Amino acid sequence: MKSGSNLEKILAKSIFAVTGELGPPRGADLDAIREKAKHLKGMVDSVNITDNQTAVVRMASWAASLIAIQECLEPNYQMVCRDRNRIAMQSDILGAYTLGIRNMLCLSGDHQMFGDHPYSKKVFDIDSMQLISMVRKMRDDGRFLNGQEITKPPRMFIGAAANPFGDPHEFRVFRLAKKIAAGADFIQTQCIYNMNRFREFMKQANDMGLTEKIYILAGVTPMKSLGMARYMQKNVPGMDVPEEVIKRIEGVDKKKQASEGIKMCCEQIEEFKEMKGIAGVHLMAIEWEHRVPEIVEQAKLLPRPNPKDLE
Amino acid sequence: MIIAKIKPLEEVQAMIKDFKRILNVGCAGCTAICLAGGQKEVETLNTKLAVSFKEEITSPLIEGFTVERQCEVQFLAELDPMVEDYDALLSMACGAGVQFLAERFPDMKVFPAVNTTFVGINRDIGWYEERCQCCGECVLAITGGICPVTMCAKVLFNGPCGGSQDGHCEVDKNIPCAWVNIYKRLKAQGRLEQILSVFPARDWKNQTQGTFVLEEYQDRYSYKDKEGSQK
Amino acid sequence: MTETTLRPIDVKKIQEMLTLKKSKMKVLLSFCAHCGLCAESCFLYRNHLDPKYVPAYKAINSLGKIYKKKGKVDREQLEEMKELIFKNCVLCGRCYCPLGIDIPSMISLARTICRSQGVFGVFPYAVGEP
Amino acid sequence: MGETHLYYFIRGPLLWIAFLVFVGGIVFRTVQFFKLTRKKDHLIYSPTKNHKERYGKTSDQERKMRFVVSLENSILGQHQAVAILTSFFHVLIFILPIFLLAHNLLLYESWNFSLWSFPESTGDKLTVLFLIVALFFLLRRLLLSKVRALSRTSDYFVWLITVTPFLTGFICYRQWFDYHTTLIIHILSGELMLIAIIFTKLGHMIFFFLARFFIGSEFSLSRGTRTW
Repeated sequence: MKSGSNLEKILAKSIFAVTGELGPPRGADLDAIREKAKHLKGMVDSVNITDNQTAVVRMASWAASLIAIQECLEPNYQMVCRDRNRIAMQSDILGAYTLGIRNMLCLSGDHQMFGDHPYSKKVFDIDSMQLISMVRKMRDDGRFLNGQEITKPPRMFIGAAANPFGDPHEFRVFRLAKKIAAGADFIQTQCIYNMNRFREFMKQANDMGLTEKIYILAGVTPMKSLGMARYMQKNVPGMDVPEEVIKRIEGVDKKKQASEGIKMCCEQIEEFKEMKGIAGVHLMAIEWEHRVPEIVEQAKLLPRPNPKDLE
Repeated sequence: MIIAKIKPLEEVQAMIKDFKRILNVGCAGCTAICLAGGQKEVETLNTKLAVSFKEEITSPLIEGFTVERQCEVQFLAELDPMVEDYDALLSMACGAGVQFLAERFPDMKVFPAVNTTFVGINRDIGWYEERCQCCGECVLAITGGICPVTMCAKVLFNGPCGGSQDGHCEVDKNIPCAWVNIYKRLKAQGRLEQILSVFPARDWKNQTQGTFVLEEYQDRYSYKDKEGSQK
Repeated sequence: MTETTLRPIDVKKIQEMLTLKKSKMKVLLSFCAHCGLCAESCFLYRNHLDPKYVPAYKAINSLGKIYKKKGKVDREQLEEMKELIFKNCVLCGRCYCPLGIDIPSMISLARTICRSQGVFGVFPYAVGEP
Repeated sequence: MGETHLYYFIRGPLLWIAFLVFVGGIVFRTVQFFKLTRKKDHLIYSPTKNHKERYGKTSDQERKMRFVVSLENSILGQHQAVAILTSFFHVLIFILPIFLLAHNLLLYESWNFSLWSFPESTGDKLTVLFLIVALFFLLRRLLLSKVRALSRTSDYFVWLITVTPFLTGFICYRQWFDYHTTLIIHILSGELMLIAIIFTKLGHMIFFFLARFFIGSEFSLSRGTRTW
């Protein structure tokens, strides 16, 4: 065991894993997190706590992660390179581990131009790839980035993101290989809507033998409405929403669009269960935490294994 | 003026060692003035490379050609008829010039021969000092003509910090403390009140690639060609 | 450095360079009305008010001269031009010709030709380099 | 009479030759221009997007000032006399020969067709104006050091070619000297001017329009679609 986290144990036992997502509030609002966490409890194996996603100021990811632990949820602590230099990153990792955080997702982060402080100074001292290898170095070598020894190294289960839909398509799988080489233990992908492209990506990854080295969690986001589908198609960078998806949502009555979105999402999950190289799903129900139980149930992912039984 | 420094010979050598015919392209703009990449430096570097390659069995052919400025298409066009004869181009211009050269000849392998260091001044022959970080929002009006973004190691807008001692920076005793100098100058000029109020957090606008068109010319370029957008 | 100064002028190379852009340069040179209206657009002329800074003068007496002699110039003549095109011009590209003649391209070609023969401007303060 | 023969020759075939060379010259220079230049590259990205937000807006006051400053920097602002006189000069050089009464009479005589024309006295006065402006340019060339430095013999020669038709036309109208000889010189020099347009610096007549409208530059009169 690298970290001994719940997620790691599940993945190691080849159980189809489910991870969720929880966005911290824009305020010192403890109840908001508890409310969101309530819906996710027992439904997912680990929950991603986003780090100022889309560059909008929110509660610190580590703080929200600790609250998640209090709520009996295993957090997957996200860290972006936009806001911290290597000193802050390493110190945050030490602190997070000390207080019981065991999973970590290393990301570059959205540019601040997308957020609420567009002209804040960016940091990007190191990039996501370098962050992954830094966390790995801290865990496996017990050393900081500069090579100095750590008295008690933090043992994180290292996650990374992959987007099979960005340009250039043929290079994406090589970038995945790079992340594996840097030391990632599991991958959570961007929201998948274009299944054809994703199948192609997975075939490439399987052919290159990458899936034997890493756990890939396929990212899914249920469409809430036609408007959301359209917005995702046009305005979200790196998102590939094919016209069929739009048509399918468009085809049903406005009141039923949400349930159609969930249905579509469950069909995807069914396919992922059978797909070679997929170790689980990452369910990003954006501001829809209360529908997660419904989705998880409909996708026949319940019951989730009890952490205590995994020992 | 952009100040650049020639890369170590070994580094340049390693970049071009696999090529048979190399054209070393100088730039008579900024890098010529800081004695890094003008015609003379092209000749010197070529001589040095020729000598160092001599010991190897197949030494490459290295020729030189200096254009007026590598950051202008008109001057780069002079290279059009010659580049075909070469396997690789070595550029002695600043980073902008190297990139523009590579853009002009997308099939050519282009290598930088200098490290672009900073925007600065010529203090004396061969002595250059950084003065500008091109942050895009000049505050020199308030700081008495001394740039806190460049000259202060902590980029403080409300300095000096507690580490300032005897007028030099806490990071390096050879660097003057920008804020001590700002204070002295403003005091001497009687406009100290400019730095008595809190300087609020500022916008860092140069964080995505910059492109700008003078307003007089915006009508010319505020369109996208249809064919172009399809590319 | 001394090696290049002693090198004889390579007329053939100059002629090659001239032919490459001949049609354009001939058009530009022949259509110059010698009106002198470009003078004030040159900041150097404005500072010095010496006809040697008039953009057209610089182009005609450098590139124009080389074309007139069909490339058969000697080092002395190139050295004479050197002052005109390297010192009297910074190639800022701001010369305004009412007829639309591209003066910078002419001076630039003249500079290129001079460079190819090892004649080029050295920044005055760089003379005392170690 | 040899003189009459000469007269008919220069009025007939030579005039045609001159016109042919003139038109051919325009066509040749235009084709040459388009061969020498090429189309500008397409813009793939819009360079002015998000521009104002990042680099700030220009105030109305500044915009107003900009007009004043650009006017000041133009030739009209720099050399008022030259700008005004050269405009007269170049307009007159076109319209005087075309709309002169005498020319139109000849046209009518030959082809039974004529254009609108100036009254006789206006034509005469405009010719005087033209000659005065031409004299101004000659004096400018002789007296201003910056222009003198640029001048060659050919410049004076071309000046002569340009002025002679107008001067001789003026003399013909007054019948000061031997009418026939001046007339022959008048026609000959006019034809010479037409032919000279393609071969001398007078070619700027064609080049001006091509360069100023097709090549984008600081002062170009359009966006400019071509580049050298």
